[in-house]
Amino acid sequence: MKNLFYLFSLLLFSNLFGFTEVLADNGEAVLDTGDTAWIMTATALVLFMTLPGLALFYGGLVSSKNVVSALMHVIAIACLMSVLWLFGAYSIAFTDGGDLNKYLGSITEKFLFNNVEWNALSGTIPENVFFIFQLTFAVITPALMVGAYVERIKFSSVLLISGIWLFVVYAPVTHWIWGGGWLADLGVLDFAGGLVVHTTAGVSALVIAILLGNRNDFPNNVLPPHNPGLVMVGACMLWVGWFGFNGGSALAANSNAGMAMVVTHIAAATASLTWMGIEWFKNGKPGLVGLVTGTIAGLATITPASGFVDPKSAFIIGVAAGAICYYFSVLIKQTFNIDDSLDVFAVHGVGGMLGTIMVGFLANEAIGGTAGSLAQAKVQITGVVTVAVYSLIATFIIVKVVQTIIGLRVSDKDSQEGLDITSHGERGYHL
Amino acid sequence: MKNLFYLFSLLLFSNLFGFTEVLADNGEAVLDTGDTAWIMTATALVLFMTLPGLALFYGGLVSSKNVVSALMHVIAIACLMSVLWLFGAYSIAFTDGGDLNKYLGSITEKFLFNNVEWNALSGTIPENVFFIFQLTFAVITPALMVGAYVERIKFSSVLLISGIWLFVVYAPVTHWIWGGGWLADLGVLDFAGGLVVHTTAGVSALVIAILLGNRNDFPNNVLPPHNPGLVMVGACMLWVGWFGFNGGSALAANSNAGMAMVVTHIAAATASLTWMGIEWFKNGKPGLVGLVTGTIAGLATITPASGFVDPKSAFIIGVAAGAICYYFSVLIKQTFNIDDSLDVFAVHGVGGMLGTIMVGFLANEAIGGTAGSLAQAKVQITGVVTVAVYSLIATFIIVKVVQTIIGLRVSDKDSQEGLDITSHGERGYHL
Amino acid sequence: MKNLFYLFSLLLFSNLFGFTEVLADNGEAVLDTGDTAWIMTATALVLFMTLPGLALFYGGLVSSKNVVSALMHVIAIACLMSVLWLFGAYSIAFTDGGDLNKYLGSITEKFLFNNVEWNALSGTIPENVFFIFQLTFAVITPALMVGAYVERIKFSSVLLISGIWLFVVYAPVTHWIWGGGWLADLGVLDFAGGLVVHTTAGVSALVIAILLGNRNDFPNNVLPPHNPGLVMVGACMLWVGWFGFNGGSALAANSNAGMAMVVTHIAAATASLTWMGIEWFKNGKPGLVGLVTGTIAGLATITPASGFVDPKSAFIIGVAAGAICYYFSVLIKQTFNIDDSLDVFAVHGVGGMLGTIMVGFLANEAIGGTAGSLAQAKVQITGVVTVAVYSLIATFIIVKVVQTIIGLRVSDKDSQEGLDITSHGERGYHL
Amino acid sequence: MKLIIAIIKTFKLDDVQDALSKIGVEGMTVTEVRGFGRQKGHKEVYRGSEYSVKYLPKVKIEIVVNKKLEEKVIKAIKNTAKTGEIGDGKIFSFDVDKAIRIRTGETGPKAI
Amino acid sequence: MKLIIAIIKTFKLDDVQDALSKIGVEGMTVTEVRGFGRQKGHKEVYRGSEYSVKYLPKVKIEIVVNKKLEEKVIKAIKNTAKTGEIGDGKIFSFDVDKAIRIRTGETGPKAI
Amino acid sequence: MKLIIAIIKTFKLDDVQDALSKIGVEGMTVTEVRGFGRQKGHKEVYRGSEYSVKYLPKVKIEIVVNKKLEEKVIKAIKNTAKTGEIGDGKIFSFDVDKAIRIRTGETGPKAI
Ligand SMILES: Nc1ncnc2c1ncn2[C@@H]1O[C@H](COP(=O)(O)OP(=O)(O)O)[C@@H](O)[C@H]1O
Ligand SMILES: Nc1ncnc2c1ncn2[C@@H]1O[C@H](COP(=O)(O)OP(=O)(O)O)[C@@H](O)[C@H]1O
Ligand SMILES: Nc1ncnc2c1ncn2[C@@H]1O[C@H](COP(=O)(O)OP(=O)(O)O)[C@@H](O)[C@H]1O
Repeated sequence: MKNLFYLFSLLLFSNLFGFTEVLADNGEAVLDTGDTAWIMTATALVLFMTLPGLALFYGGLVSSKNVVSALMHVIAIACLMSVLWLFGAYSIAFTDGGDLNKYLGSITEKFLFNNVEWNALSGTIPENVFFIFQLTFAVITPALMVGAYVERIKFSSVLLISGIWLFVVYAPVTHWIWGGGWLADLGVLDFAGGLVVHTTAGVSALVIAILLGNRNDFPNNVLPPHNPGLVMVGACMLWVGWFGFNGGSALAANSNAGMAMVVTHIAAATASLTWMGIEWFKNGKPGLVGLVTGTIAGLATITPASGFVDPKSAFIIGVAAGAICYYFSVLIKQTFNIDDSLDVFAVHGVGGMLGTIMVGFLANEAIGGTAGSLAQAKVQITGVVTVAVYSLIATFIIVKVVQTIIGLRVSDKDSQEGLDITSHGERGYHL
Repeated sequence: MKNLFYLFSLLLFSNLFGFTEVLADNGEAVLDTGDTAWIMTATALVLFMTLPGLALFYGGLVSSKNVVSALMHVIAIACLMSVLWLFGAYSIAFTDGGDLNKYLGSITEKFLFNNVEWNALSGTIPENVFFIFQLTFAVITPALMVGAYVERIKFSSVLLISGIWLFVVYAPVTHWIWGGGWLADLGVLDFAGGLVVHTTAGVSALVIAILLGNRNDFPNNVLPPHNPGLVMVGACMLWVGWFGFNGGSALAANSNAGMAMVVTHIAAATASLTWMGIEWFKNGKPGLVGLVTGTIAGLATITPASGFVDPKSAFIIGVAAGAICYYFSVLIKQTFNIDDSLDVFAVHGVGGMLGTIMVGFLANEAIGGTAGSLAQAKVQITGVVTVAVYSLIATFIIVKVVQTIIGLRVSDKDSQEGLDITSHGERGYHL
Repeated sequence: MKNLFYLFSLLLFSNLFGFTEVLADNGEAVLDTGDTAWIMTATALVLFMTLPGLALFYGGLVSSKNVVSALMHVIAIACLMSVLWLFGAYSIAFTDGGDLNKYLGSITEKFLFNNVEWNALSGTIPENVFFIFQLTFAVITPALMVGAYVERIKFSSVLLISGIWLFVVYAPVTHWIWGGGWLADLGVLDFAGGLVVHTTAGVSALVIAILLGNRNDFPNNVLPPHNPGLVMVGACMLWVGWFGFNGGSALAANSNAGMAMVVTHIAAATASLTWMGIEWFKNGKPGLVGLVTGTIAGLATITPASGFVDPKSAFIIGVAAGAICYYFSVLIKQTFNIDDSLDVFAVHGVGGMLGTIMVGFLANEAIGGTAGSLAQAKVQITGVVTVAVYSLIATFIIVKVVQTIIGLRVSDKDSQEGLDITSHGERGYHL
Repeated sequence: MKLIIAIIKTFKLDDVQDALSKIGVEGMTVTEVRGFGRQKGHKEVYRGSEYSVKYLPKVKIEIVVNKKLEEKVIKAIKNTAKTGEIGDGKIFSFDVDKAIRIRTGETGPKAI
Repeated sequence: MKLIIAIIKTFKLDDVQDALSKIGVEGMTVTEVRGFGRQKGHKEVYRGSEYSVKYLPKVKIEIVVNKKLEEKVIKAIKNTAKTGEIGDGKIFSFDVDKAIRIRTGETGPKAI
Repeated sequence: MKLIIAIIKTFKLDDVQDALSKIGVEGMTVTEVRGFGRQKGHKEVYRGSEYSVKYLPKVKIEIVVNKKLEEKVIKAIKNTAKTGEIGDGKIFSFDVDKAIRIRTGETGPKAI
């Protein structure tokens, strides 16, 4: 999603870019069926990233006694966020907040999708399509954080933390950047969510991991991923769905969307090979889990840049993503001894921040209307720092509150037996 | 799919709704590439619901010695229905049946897609796209019924029952409602198949389950779902695909499709949480299989209503779906002791009927052109009753005939050993 | 993808076919958002065929000690080919090669997507969308060959062979047929890759299988497919994705695309039932792995014909595909004792060649502009023979070179232990 | 005390366990095994090629019982596990030297 | 020599193995088994229907040791595998007649 | 009668079974087990973190034979299962008290 300024410039120069005309003869905006078709498709793709993509990615990484639990976290979050998006979160993100508009939209204005003509447009697509497309982003962001706390957290805390977080962190930050808030005013570039999605989720995940504490078996007796094949399948679904995530963020079926797909794909492939290469060199064997972790790192990193850079830059971003995220995954766990269990911070947090900064330098003016420059990079860094710090503080408070009210961890005995049976009464495999 | 009357009104008011013009200057209908792109996409999504979505949903619920068999049922039905759709079933559903048109189309007219200009249009999309989109509905409907008879039925009976059923139940009922038959005349609302798909499948499934008899181990020694993760993956694919199912039933890429997606999603999420909540309350633990069963219940229930209601109503429908379908799944199995093994009736039958009735009350005139009212509800109930009774009687006869010719059940010994080896000569897992 | 001649005629007769106008008032080509939406969707679908579709299809067929390895082959190839496509392969296939244009494009012209306006069009869609759509074809073609060499090959050889092969075989042959080369001039029909994809991959796979040698346990002690369910899931994803593969090859959202989807689906369903029927007759039991192998055979066989034939011909092609590919899978392994382990030649090679020849007879002039005839069939056979012979010779040389440099096989001990642990240091299942 | 090992057909497990409960056996340990014997394995055919599956899934049950229950246990298993068809399985019995219940430290017959 | 068979709770495996290593046991063989005993199975509820899971996952360890180590091994297992709750498991011991190390052909105590 | 238990490398199973068939062994029972011994487990590295896999997959075969076949069986296993590398496994032998064929009720040597 581009910020509003960018959207405006797009409309202005649409002829230049070879767009089909989006204004009717009388000057009113009209629906474009092609754009609408694409964003509806993109919506399906992004939902598919979470359900079942992300669920499988995480499900395969945990041990077999916690697989049901990991899947459950992801889908329950998806359901709850969907309902909350309707009950005010969308409104906070995407309405005018009046005096507070720099920081927040109005929670009441589009609460329950009220006060919206059922066939209102948002650009060239129906606003209801915009609503549901954005919903899928609000769903996946807290779901990404699942990777930080699996195998030891209470299920009720998962729901409570995620629900509060949507209102306190996700919706406001979205408003800042895509809803016409202060970071949009500043001209920060975040095409599809390097800040909105990956920085918020990555930093918050780290906070949760620290406050929740390590798994009892961490770091010495943790079980290896119980099913690398599932991890790979999940990663592939994320990859395919990311075409909708980044390509859909053009909010139109045009060259901008097409280029976003190209650079997304190139960055993902390059980061995969980079990570694989590092493991091959360091361990003597290229592993599947490593390769697909590189994929996700590449995808997260290209996300903020995807509508602004060309394929060459995508290649550079891919190499950087593979190498730097690898480095951080080792750093966090080995050096800092923090059990961010499935590396949410190292992959999404670091990737999102890295990409947000890189686009400040690499943006290609022809493509996205903004040229990379030191000035732009400073704007980007401002965005990264404020979003990261805000996520950190807000999540810290949320988690502390939840901890006080209902506690965070299951008993040691329950985590030993596995959350599948103890929290959900099901067993992952009856083979 | 809206009925013809509705389609007509759409065309009439298309400008009001912000549609791009669908008539060329000379007044002839022309192809809209955006609409076409969307319905082709929707077709892929609906096929994906069946293959592999539904197959996995059912495959995960059976025991590990019958997983190949469950997958095989679904895919073999999908293949056979596809061919039969070309060999006359489409023609019965969607051509003018002359004197009999209230009840049936002509089987010969578009047999083998004959007498159709290869590039003929159906509205703003090619008729061949309409044909293949509709085919995916004809494929999934009998496949839904698999859940009623797994783990004990003869494979040849599966094929024979499904094949006859397509001609005797599915194609005619489709004609009644979407093909210009008597229920369309009556003004019954069924946007995407609450009657055509879910009521027919659900009721017929119950009939088959009763005539076939319970599994030998039912109810005391039945094995639990062998792989909840597969069930969840299947459910997620169904969910994503349902965007094509309901959203595609607008037959255009417009606000109507967008709203159908929104309400579909909200109902699914709400019903999931409702079912999960009930289980949490009753068993002390929220289960994954339960949550995703709620998802499917919500999706089935919103189906007939999806083009006619607003998000608030979707929320209400979601709560009702989760609670009532849960109640029926217990009722059928525990109270009535009927081994509708994977709850096809409770989830699809009840859901489809419930949604069809609810839309009679909840329809929002602005969106779908019809306002909810007692009068409309009566029409809806007429639809439910006639479709249910017709499905019941017709399926009863079909099953009795097949039973006489080739029998229904495998031997007890074979079902003890599992259908994978005994019917298909394969084993689900060689780990 | 139709050849250029065909594309030209399409433009010429677009009104006849009910297309929306693709030329602006001043006669310049303009972007069509519907077409663009569809090809972006098709791109996602084709990537999905490989990742995870094909990976699962192959992963389920090998033994459980080689599942990680099979998945790894597919995804590592996908990543590497993606990058190489940007680094010159696209340019070889789709630019004008000057004097050599009959055989090759220029490797430098669009190297790194240089010299392409970022928003340049290719027909009615952005060229970057064409680039990424074509990339997904370049990714899947060498990945198909994985089936020939699993369970014994060195991972480094997989990468090296595939990388060279893309430049030496895939890109040139693509140029011949879709890039304006000599086979395009000749008028060969290959809608979506019967020659470009399936013949090249199938023949090359056979060559690799022969040069690499059989698995140690072949034919007597080879383990059966370790997970038929995965095979089926992979096949379903391939099926769904094939709508994008064949339907997308129309490069537009129109009747041609719609008809391609219809015939693709009918051929797949028919071939599935045919293969199932043969197994039922010969072994007494219809198997799941067999049915879905039939699916893939049907899909590969209809591929070259998909934009040129009507549904009746699709049915005929489906029957032929199921029967003839079955016959060849037995022939290659039993009679010739060649360990083309997962039947790449029998399914893809034979399918692709068979379909390419059949379309010569069955092409329907109304649909694709060319009528089936003996003359056309001769052109088709010329295409088949030259592409097959070229693939054979080129691959032979490539493999011999790689064998000399780094060797082809892992040690017997490693293959006994399984490639998952020995080549990748991971285990497929920790249940 | 005696250890009785029985290898039986998979689907007979529940019946055997019921029968044993009736005669007072309160504990047993079950293992999934693969058996090779007179009952030959089967062939699975995939894509026209045969794969011989030599080992058949069986279930092994291990029961430690008091010597005087031994014959009753053997009889119960024999009767319920029998289908009369090849591959019904075997029963073996062994001497147990010591038995301890971990929870309480009880030993000998009281431990089982 | 003695064969000691212990059936213990799954999550105790690592502790037991550590304890055994400490007293000089260098080898053991572990099998996933399902146990039936005083600790009753549980019910899993799916869609409102109960499925009784009669057998609980347990781990069986088999250790062949020199006679004189026997008591130490039993004690080590008893102490580390004990939670005091029902279902902790059993230890059985048997006489071993012969033991051979395949790699070297060594027999008797040297083989283990 | 004797019970011979052999723990061998997984991929040696088919060879061993062939060798046993040749000397007239008609039945055996196979279990997937995990072994711990001198052959240390390995490390799997995921995302730069090491996971130690202490237990290696092995196969356990159990064969009840007539006393006079015992030595031949042990020799056959020893010869075919041997690779000479660490981790080849062990053979143990025990006295069997009774053996019964469930299908026929035959007992003793006739049962096996
Ligand atoms: N000598 C033996 N030692 C150990 N287990 C055996 C032996 N013979 C048979 N078994 C086990 O008993 C099972 C049934 O034996 P089999 O010979 O097939 O039929 P039956 O018991 O009817 O004679 C085999 O699958 C195997 O698991
Ligand atoms: N008689 C027996 N023979 C073989 N195994 C037994 C026997 N009794 C118990 N077991 C095994 O020991 C496990 C624990 O026994 P259980 O009776 O549940 O608890 P406890 O050991 O605390 O008395 C069982 O799950 C079973 O695997
Ligand atoms: N004392 C023992 N009791 C039971 N099983 C043992 C014992 N020692 C070894 N084993 C089994 O034998 C396998 C091989 O033993 P190991 O010590 O690794 O090599 P080797 O047999 O070459 O000495 C182990 O993995 C384990 O399954």
